[in-house]
Amino acid sequence: MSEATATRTPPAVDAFEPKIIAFVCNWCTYTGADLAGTSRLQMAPNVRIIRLPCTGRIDPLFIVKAFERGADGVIVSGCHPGDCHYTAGNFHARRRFAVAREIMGFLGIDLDRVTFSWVSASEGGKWSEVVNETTARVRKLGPFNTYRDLVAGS
Amino acid sequence: MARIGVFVCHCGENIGRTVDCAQVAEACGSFPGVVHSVDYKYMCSDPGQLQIKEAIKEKGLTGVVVAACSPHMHEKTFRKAAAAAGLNPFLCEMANIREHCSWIHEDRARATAKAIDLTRFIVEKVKRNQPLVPISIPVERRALVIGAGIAGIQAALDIADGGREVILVEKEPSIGGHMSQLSETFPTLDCSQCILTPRMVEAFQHPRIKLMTYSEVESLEGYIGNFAVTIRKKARSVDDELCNGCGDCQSACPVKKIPSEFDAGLGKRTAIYVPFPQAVPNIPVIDRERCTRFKAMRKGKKKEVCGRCLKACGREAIDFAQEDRLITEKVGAIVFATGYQLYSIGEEQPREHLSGYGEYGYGEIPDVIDGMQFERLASASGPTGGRIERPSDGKEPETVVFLQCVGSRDPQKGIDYCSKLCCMYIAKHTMLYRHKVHHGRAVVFYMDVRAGGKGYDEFVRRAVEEDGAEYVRGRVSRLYRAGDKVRVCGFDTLSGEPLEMDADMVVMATAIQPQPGIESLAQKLSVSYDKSGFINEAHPKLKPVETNTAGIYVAGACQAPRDIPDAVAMASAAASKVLGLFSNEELERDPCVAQVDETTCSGCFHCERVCPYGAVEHLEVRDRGGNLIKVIAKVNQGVCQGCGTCQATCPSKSVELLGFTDAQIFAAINSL
Amino acid sequence: MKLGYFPGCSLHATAREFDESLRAMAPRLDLELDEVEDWACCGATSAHNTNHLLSVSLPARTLAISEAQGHESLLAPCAACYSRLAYARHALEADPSLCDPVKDAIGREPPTTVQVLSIVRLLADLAPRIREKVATALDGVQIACYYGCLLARPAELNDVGSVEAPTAMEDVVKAVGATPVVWNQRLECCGGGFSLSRKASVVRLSRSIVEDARAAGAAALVVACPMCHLNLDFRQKAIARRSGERADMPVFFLTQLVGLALGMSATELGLGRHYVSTADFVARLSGQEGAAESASEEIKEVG
Amino acid sequence: MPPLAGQGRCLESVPWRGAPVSPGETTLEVSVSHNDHTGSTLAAHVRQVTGLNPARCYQCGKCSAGCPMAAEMDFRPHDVLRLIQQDKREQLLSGESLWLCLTCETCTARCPNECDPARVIDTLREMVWRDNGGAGAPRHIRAFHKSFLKQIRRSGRIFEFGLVAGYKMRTGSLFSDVGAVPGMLKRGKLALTPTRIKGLDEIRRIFDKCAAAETDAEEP
Ligand SMILES: Cc1cc2nc3c(=O)[nH]c(=O)nc-3n(C[C@H](O)[C@H](O)[C@H](O)COP(=O)(O)OP(=O)(O)OC[C@H]3O[C@@H](n4cnc5c(N)ncnc54)[C@H](O)[C@@H]3O)c2cc1C
Ligand SMILES: Cc1cc2nc3c(=O)[nH]c(=O)nc-3n(C[C@H](O)[C@H](O)[C@H](O)COP(=O)(O)OP(=O)(O)OC[C@H]3O[C@@H](n4cnc5c(N)ncnc54)[C@H](O)[C@@H]3O)c2cc1C
Ligand code: SF4
Ligand code: SF4
Ligand code: SF4
Ligand code: SF4
Ligand code: SF4
Ligand code: SF4
Ligand code: SF4
Ligand code: SF4
Repeated sequence: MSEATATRTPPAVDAFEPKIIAFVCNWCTYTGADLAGTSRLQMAPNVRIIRLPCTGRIDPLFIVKAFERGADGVIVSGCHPGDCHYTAGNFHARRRFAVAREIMGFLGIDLDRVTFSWVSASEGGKWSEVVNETTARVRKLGPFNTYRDLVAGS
Repeated sequence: MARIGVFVCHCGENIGRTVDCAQVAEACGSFPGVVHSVDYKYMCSDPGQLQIKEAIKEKGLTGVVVAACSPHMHEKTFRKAAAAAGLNPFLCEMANIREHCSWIHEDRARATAKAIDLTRFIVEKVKRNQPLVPISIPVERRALVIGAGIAGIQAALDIADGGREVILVEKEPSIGGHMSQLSETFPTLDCSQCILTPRMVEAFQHPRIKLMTYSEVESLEGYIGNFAVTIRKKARSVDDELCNGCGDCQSACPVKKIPSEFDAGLGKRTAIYVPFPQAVPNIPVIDRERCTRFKAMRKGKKKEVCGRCLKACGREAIDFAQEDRLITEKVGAIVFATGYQLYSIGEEQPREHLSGYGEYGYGEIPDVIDGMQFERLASASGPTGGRIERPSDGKEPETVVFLQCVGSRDPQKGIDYCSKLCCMYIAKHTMLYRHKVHHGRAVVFYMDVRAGGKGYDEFVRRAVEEDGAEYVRGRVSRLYRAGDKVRVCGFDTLSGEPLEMDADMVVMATAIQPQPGIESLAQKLSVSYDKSGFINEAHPKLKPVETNTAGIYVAGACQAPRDIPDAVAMASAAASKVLGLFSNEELERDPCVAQVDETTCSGCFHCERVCPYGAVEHLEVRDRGGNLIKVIAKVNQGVCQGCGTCQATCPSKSVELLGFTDAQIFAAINSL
Repeated sequence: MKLGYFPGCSLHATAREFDESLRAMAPRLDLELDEVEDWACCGATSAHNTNHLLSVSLPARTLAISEAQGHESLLAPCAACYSRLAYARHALEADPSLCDPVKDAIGREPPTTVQVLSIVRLLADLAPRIREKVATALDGVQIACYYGCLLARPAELNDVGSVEAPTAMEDVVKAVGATPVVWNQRLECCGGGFSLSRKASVVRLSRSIVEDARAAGAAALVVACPMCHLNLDFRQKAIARRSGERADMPVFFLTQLVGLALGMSATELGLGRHYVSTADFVARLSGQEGAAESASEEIKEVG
Repeated sequence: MPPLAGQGRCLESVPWRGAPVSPGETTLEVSVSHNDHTGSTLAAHVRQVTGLNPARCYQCGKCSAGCPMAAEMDFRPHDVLRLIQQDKREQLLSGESLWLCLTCETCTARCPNECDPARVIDTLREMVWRDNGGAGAPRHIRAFHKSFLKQIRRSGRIFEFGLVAGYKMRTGSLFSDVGAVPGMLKRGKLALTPTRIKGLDEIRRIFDKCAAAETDAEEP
């Protein structure tokens, strides 16, 4: 099923709608998302973007924090490898996330809830795909309650 | 206590159609710290901006959030408005509820909810924003140009004519680069020397150009506006103050059989030499590798051998004891213009992963030459005085076969790209040849003819239609000696027939490659280069002469294969960038740069390792007695570009990117 | 040095002299040849042209046996066999997905360690030893080294130097004192496996090889492949008929040439089995009155 | 989801899943070319079997310029690549040119784009052989391959006398090279009795498993 149609039919009131936080770089993905807007590409309204200068700025703790604060999914997106506005920032980001992945497993966060992608400034279409695909995936996984339960339990 | 104002924009119908702006404004009004929240039809209009200014003054706002379009659209506008009302512009930010919300959703309720979320993020962030002051750095208004081919010369002249001083560094004994070797030039067939030499002399005599030939960049420190460059002036063994260029030393030198680099190996030179008669400066240099005296010295012989040049020189300009000198200069901008070299047809390749042309004899067939050698043969100032003679026996070749794309467009040899110039100069060569040898046959094996410049295709057509060049579409498989001829095994893909022919001479258009050593120079300057070694421009379309290091520009064939018109256009563009930079005494920079907390930094220097710009420096912290306590990181704000990689890497959270601090971002996340 | 040995089908028949000369020469160079037990045909062009899996599996079986026999290196003198065996080793390494089907086909573990060695590489490596042991130096004798296609190509299997300018065979020829001529056709194909099935093509291609060698002043051709030998030696009469020349360019296996220099007899080297007589060449070599006759006697006897 | 028109890059989101990142990987191109490599075209077949992309060929003709058999072929190596690009299956596979290739690898050694025409031709020949036993091949060449493979299956090795005999029987060209046999016998170059290896059952197994060869070997 295509995500676009899913959003046109309003979901049942009590259906689970995931909250997704996107950490994106200012130069590529943010601009790509702007392009999606200018091109009026309809997509799932579940994603909230936080703008950063570069994926290199993204601390894995942001992701953990987002989940702790009730996000059900996270997108991390920046320039294509080799295209980084800052030469190598996204390269370091990738290295860091290779490690972060393991930590997240350790913290009990299902890696399927996190999408890493490259979206360039000209890939508005790709951005909408990333948004829709992630939303659909996280919706299937259901709400992320691990942390909420923890907080509630303590 | 924060006093934030929120301004929600309808953008006419653009936002208002899907987002209930009034509801957003109302919701925002209830966020802690928000003291003012309104919606309006067009925020960016004059009345809209006025509202913001007034609210800042009347309500004493400490921060402004405009929920409207993308900050890429209007951040500057609103920050200016805030500044006009006396608020630090960095305390004003935008929430993007148009591109990222109203335009991409249809469900009004959910779009409105999202708009509220997005605005809340920014409100929380802005609450923690600090006033920032744009960084200003003084500009050293002198430029360095590296490489004095046509590109470097042009850039130097333009900058100098614009009123600024230039240091022009050339590693060879003379300026001029490859253009000085060319015979006549496409697309007009004017004589290369005739148009170049005046430029060379002009550069030499220009009061604001400091020429440093036989010199190379040793190291570079600093950042845009404030570079300190150290240049190695190689020992010439001739005192350039005393020498008057009479040439007596050259006539006296007994070592006469050194293949001349200028003549692409076809002519000979002496051990003390000027590369060519029109060289600038016209001051010889001793080739210490070849000079018998220096050879003897290296072998440890005490006795001073030869020295004929010394005796011949009436001005006592020869100085065998001269040593390399290191000179440091302060400059504010740099133009990278080191040009190209040709792919070697021999087995030995300048770059490791490349392979030579075994099927074409690895350069062992004497009558197989490259394009530059043909230029020298055709040049009136060349070793044959402009007569086309083949190297093996000096006969005038009756049939010349030209091969295009040798080494270019050839992933197997390690080069994928098209060298861009060769289609044109091969067409030129066929013309030059046919003009000189009227009965001769000029056969070109090509794959495509790429002649996309002004007057270029007409030029190629002329070679075919007027000058009788025969074009055969197909790559040649093999060359080998057949008697005193060269057998060419080709295939005509248009007629579908194998085509074998004997040539008296074969000219190969070998690939254009960056100069050897370009990688290490680029690393010294921290500019990036592609896998072939060409310097990367900052943006292929919009920043074609900038590199990704601020203050360093690129021109000519070191960026990609470039012909003379391109090289000159780039050079002038780079020069105008430099002059633009120099039109300010000080530079203003976005203050979103990193800052190290001296108290917590442990000096692990992880930040230094990840910083793509080398912005992290070492700072020695001493007590009052001057004893070293610790060495910590310090970000040079002139160099830092604000990527934030250091911050995400720092294990002790000691470095913060202003404008994107952890406090700001966590606040946004926490508001979820 | 102990080597695994894969003679291949041709060395038992049409190229018997290749086998004979190699076996006879081996002890003189301190080589011990340990034949692979119960080896099978490499499949040659026919398997290769028609069934990729078969063309890997047949050699893979032989290689597996060789490995089980403890061979580190396996010598395959026939260039075609070398090519097939080396290809199988390469393919199994480069394409792990082949391993299972091959294992299934041969019912053994596919080979992983044994290295395939061509005779040219082997002799080039032994050049210093050969030089020491030369009894009859072939001083000044002009030799055209012919690689053909399978020794130099494809690049992944080449063990004789660069693809376009290999030198290994010349190194061997120099080691015995002879002079390798500079000529153009040393890497061109002779027509290979078409000897029987497309004679006209073979004659056309082989002709330009023989003619070019002659033009370069070669007194003999040297080869390392039974197919090349067949096409250049056995077919030389047909070639000569076309070009109006005499069929008088002797074609030696590299081992025979080395054998001659080591002082081995024509019989030992199987020189009598050639179509183009080698007698004149051998006679000129020994350079002695009477030696010529006895050499040709010897050769005739075998014939 | 079908890719949007006009966008060269692959549109699936590319999650960073998988192995740890190494520096070399930064140059990894995540775009996927839209050249068909899964369909039923000839190009797709070649790509699946060999991993080679026939679309790389830019028709420079260098392969054909060096091919020793080009003079005798209807389709030269570069034509083969072109016909694949155009998916002219019938035209290409029914011709005899494929069978004239000697696998001398000259084309492959020199192709600037690493198209490996020799391997491509092998792949096509194998395809034809499996489909119809090499019907398009010149009679003599086909007969030769059949005899050859049959020999191996029967004895594990080539017994040249038998091979020649079998081949002559198939082609009926009994008299060409007829003078050769006595000469060969005289020179000890033809054994009259075949050698059979011990592991014949192994050889049969190999043939059976490599199924495509089976039919040919069974043929009388
Ligand atoms: C055979 C041939 C024919 C051509 N014909 C034509 C033609 O007809 N028309 C046309 O428009 N174009 C022609 N071109 C192209 C032309 O040569 C180039 O466009 C032009 O020379 C590029 O100028 P450049 O200054 O960028 O590089 P270059 O001419 O290569 O100059 C670079 C200079 O930098 C110096 N340098 C290199 N490294 C360093 C270093 N580390 N430190 C200091 N100095 C350094 C070099 O010594 C050199 O002097 C031809 C090219 C070839 C190969
Ligand atoms: C189909 C197509 C696809 C292309 N794709 C690419 C691509 O992918 N990448 C790429 O790099 N390039 C591409 N180009 C080329 C690109 O469009 C041009 O390089 C670029 O637009 C040129 O910019 P310009 O400013 O020189 O000219 P223009 O874009 O033509 O701008 C000239 C402006 O001047 C105005 N004007 C004209 N006369 C007057 C006058 N008398 N008084 C006042 N104003 C006047 C015009 O109205 C116009 O606004 C493409 C071109 C075409 C046709
Ligand atoms: S501020 Fe932006 S959203 Fe508002 S009216 Fe102007 S362009 Fe439209
Ligand atoms: S002889 Fe002396 S003055 Fe004349 S060119 Fe040579 S060094 Fe210069
Ligand atoms: S010392 Fe002699 S060899 Fe050296 S440059 Fe002077 S004249 Fe030439
Ligand atoms: S410019 Fe012409 S000759 Fe040169 S690489 Fe490009 S296509 Fe080939
Ligand atoms: S990474 Fe952090 S602690 Fe380490 S040197 Fe840099 S700022 Fe200091
Ligand atoms: S923000 Fe980026 S450029 Fe600035 S110091 Fe940190 S890593 Fe370097
Ligand atoms: S050499 Fe390669 S690229 Fe050129 S036509 Fe042949 S297959 Fe195509
Ligand atoms: S491998 Fe075949 S197609 Fe290629 S050059 Fe040799 S004979 Fe020609």
